[in-house]
Amino acid sequence: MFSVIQFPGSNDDRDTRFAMKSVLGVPSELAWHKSADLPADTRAVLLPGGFSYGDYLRCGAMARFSPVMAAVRRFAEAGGPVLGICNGFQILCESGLLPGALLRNRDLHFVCEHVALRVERSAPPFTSRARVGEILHIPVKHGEGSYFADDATLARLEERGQVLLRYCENPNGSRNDIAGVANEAGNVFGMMPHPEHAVEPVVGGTDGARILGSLVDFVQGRGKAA
Amino acid sequence: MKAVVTVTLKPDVLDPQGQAIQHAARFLGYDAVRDVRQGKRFELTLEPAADREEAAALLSELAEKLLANPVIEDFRVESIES
Amino acid sequence: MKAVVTVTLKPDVLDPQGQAIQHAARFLGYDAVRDVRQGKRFELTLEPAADREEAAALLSELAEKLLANPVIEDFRVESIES
Amino acid sequence: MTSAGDPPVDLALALEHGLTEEEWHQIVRILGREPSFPELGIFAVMWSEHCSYKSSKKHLKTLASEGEPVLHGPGENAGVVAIGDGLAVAFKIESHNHPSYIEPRQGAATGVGGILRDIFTMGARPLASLDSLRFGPLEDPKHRHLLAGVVEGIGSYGNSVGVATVGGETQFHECYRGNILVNAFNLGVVETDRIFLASAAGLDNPVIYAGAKTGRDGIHGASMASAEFDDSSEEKRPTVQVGDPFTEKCLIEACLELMQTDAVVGIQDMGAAGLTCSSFEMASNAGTGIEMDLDRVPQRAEGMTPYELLLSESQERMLLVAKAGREQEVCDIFARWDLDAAVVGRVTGDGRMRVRCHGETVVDIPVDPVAASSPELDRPTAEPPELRERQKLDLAALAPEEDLTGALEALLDSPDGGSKAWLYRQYDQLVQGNTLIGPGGDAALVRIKREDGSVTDKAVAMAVDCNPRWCVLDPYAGAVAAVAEAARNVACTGARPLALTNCLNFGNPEKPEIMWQFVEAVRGLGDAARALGTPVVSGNVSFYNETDGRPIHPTPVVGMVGLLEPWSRFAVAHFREEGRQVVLLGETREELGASAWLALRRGLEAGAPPAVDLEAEVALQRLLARGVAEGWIETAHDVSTGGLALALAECCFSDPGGTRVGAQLELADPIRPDALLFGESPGRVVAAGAHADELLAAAAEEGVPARRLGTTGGDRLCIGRAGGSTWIDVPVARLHELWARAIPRRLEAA
Ligand SMILES: Nc1ncnc2c1ncn2[C@@H]1O[C@H](COP(=O)(O)OP(=O)(O)O)[C@@H](O)[C@H]1O
Ligand SMILES: [Mg+2]
Repeated sequence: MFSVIQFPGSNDDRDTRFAMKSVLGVPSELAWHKSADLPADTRAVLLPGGFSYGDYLRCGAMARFSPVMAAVRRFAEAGGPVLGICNGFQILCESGLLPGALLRNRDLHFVCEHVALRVERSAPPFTSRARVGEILHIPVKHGEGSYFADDATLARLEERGQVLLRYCENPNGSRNDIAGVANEAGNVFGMMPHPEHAVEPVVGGTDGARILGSLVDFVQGRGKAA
Repeated sequence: MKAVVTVTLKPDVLDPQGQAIQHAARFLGYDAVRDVRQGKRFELTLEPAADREEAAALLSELAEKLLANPVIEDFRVESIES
Repeated sequence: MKAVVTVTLKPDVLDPQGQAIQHAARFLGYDAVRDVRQGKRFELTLEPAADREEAAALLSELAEKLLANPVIEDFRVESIES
Repeated sequence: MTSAGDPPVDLALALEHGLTEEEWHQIVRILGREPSFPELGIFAVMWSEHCSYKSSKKHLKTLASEGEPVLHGPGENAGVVAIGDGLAVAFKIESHNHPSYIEPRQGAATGVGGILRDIFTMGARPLASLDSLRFGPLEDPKHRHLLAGVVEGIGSYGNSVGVATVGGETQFHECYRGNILVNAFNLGVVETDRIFLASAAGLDNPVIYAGAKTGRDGIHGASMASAEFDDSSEEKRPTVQVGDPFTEKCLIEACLELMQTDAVVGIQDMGAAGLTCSSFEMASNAGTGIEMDLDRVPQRAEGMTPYELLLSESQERMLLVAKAGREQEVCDIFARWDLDAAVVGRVTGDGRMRVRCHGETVVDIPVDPVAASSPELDRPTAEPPELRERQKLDLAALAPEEDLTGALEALLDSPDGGSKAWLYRQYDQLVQGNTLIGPGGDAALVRIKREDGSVTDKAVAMAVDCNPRWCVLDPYAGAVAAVAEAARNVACTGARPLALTNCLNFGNPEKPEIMWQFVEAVRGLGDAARALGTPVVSGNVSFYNETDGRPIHPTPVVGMVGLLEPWSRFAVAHFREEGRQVVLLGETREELGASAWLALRRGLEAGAPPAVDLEAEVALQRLLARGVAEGWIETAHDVSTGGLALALAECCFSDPGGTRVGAQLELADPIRPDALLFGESPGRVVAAGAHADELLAAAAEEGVPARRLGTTGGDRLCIGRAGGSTWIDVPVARLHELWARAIPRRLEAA
């Protein structure tokens, strides 16, 4: 079962579930932010985009304290795959499940447009359906997507191959053009672009299905080893 | 020369951010937190001015024109240090 | 009981808002403005605590957990008034 | 009935509240006594132009609002139009001009918040927004600031609540220097058997307040002289409301969840004049009364008076009437979303509004005279004396354009003609995953899903349009053209125009010339809507858009909605492929009156705007629907401001970042080249596809003039006289650069 977490202010929860079901053919369940546990047979967790708690104070700052996030943390620590998209990425960083933080875009404007992303690693659970060096076209839509980590952290991330996606043209000022980064164990991944908005040819193209599809493969035991 | 200017929402203006923070604080068990208002704080570095008064005048002007939105915000020049 | 906590970006974190303000200030002819950093300021109203130390401890905890993100920000409990 | 601290109520205070002496006497007659302070406030707000439509009512009644698919027309929070299979769309456009000028970010944000509430109040899930914006020249730093603030406000609110902003229009003109226009449009989807109305029906049913707490926001909105309050409180009474999109998002979800139950009898958002307006409207609609206790209203500020509680315009609040006994269920749903909800009163049968506070009755007035039978004026009208003179334009005396390429470049580089990507890139255009065509085309096209997430084969097209330069030179013709253009934009996607909403932005109606402009525009709107078979189902009037006696140009903005089914075939506004045949549909006449070229290159705002042939328009739109459905048309772009040359240039680029396709085209009409390239004859569309012969044959059948212009391909745009000289021959990349940079370069100059 794929569990999509719903915080008050989540927006892309419905779109994420739509992508999983209508395009990838897998069912998902909503997990309400106030519940202390994930749905019983959770095999993967998706943290959707949006503005949890209005993104007041800092984006993701308050969602981090939701009861459900304790369950997500346990799930992640036990090795379960967790994908954070946009606001989900921000929440994972705030929670310390991913290194770094997301700052206001360099030009201070919200940006909504398709961007080109270079795949830096091809590995389950998130990028097994893509090849290294391949360019994916997926939209971004965020006001605070500028990835920041200090020099030491950044060096470590690069060295250990935790950067899975990089912008070809940096839309927000992210350090090292980072668009998506995984934890050291590789089971928690956050990305600013929205794969769920690129799963149908007429609405945004289909490159996003490569990311979500990788996760499906992994959960269904079809992910090829790195 | 260093200076600090703070900008706060006028008293009756809705502060959704402050409200949300107060909410979160309660949720975290900090029941003592009754109210939170979020404001801005600007730290400015200035060329050495002839004197503090001149600097203060400049800062007020700048705050009014640029740092604060006088329709909903108040400002205060907090400190000037050389 | 009233208290003020300020949160500022760590020195090595880029502050595009501050930069934009510095830019705008220059454009308006305030050439004396060399640098601007924007931070946050929280005004909190607390239930009367037993003493200031207790309040200070509570505020530090709250700031560390909620008001600031230690990866990018520093905080300071500025003042506590009863 | 007076509370401590209320000022004495008399005629003078009534005048300060913006009421007339006659209205004061009427109030005393209705009540049989002098009103209390809160009662005076209520009358003042409810009878204000903003709430009562007193100057416009008489004329708006002439608009055609009925038609087969119309489920609810004007009078409800939004118009509702059936789109088949048990689904309907609710839509409306509303102005937030004045607040946006005072505080652009919050003004625009709360404008979006307000229109969203109008939509979900009806039970519809907001699907997509458009925004129609007008500013003064960008050379003015104030207007650069206003533009940035308004766009940020629209984006911050719309993006946060998860509703895509998929299109709009943006213009810059001297006449908006003192009064910008911010009109927000939203459309939502609702199942036809789940539509909710603002009705307080059912004796003893509970009246429930839900959403944000009430503060002292926007009390000046009631046009109150502040001196009458205690002096020190002036500072505490901001006129500007701050939007809280997070609360709105929770309110949307909670209300839609609630509406899935059958506990709700009626529901209304608290907009202008807050609690007062919503409760009066609900009672008036149901022919009932309401009894309310202000002590139960969730309050944000301390010590609020009855006057303040009744007139506050705090945002993100709803009032609803539930079935008796279902209170808890209702409150539980709001609690799940961490929203305040409280039973504040009950429905009564005596047709009176009775409000108590601290155990005392502070308001006791009959509902009807305040709401339904508010005053109606018949203001005098007079044609502006110099208008006939301005409409004269002698083409023969007008020096021909010497640099046709330069003129095209200048148009592309103008803020009106240039790309609006700087604005709409700040909007989430994608959320909800239905955007087939986002901003950048003629109309937006958005797919419809059901509430359970299942995809339908329906899509709605929507566009907002108005050309104020035409409207000032001839408000009747301008309004007709706005309807025709909006419908044509919708038709360019392949959709069939269904119905429209409108936002009438004018100056001071007490001036006969302004009132004349208004009446003419309404007449045009009505005539065009009838001719095109697109009823007017909702709208909004914004008067007093003038500063220092200088009114804005009349700006009747039309929001048109159409249906495309199935959406598997639709046309876009740019050339998709090389080697396609380009066809011009519609007739080009030799006219330059009221054109952008004339304004930009000759500094003249003069001449009669071109007349719209509504019959030809209907034929053209029928042809477009057919051509798209048959697959003959893959590109369709409306020829409007800037004329044919600008339209052709725009066809060469899809924005942002998309393809660039050039074209080699020849024009044969025997008229002067500048009129051919830059004249604005309406009813024309540039079409392209791989089946020009079929399209031309169908055009002949439908009686639409059509001619082949050439083919797409290469990286240049070449336009010339058939068998003669070349007028324009430029790299598409150069044109694109000018067009893309028109707005950013002006903002960066600062
Ligand atoms: N304020 C805005 N918000 C969103 N989209 C906009 C806005 N202004 C313009 N657009 C988009 O830019 C494109 C060009 O707009 P406009 O110049 O009005 O075109 P036209 O003259 O063809 O009607 C349209 O697709 C429109 O939706
Ligand atoms: Mg238009």
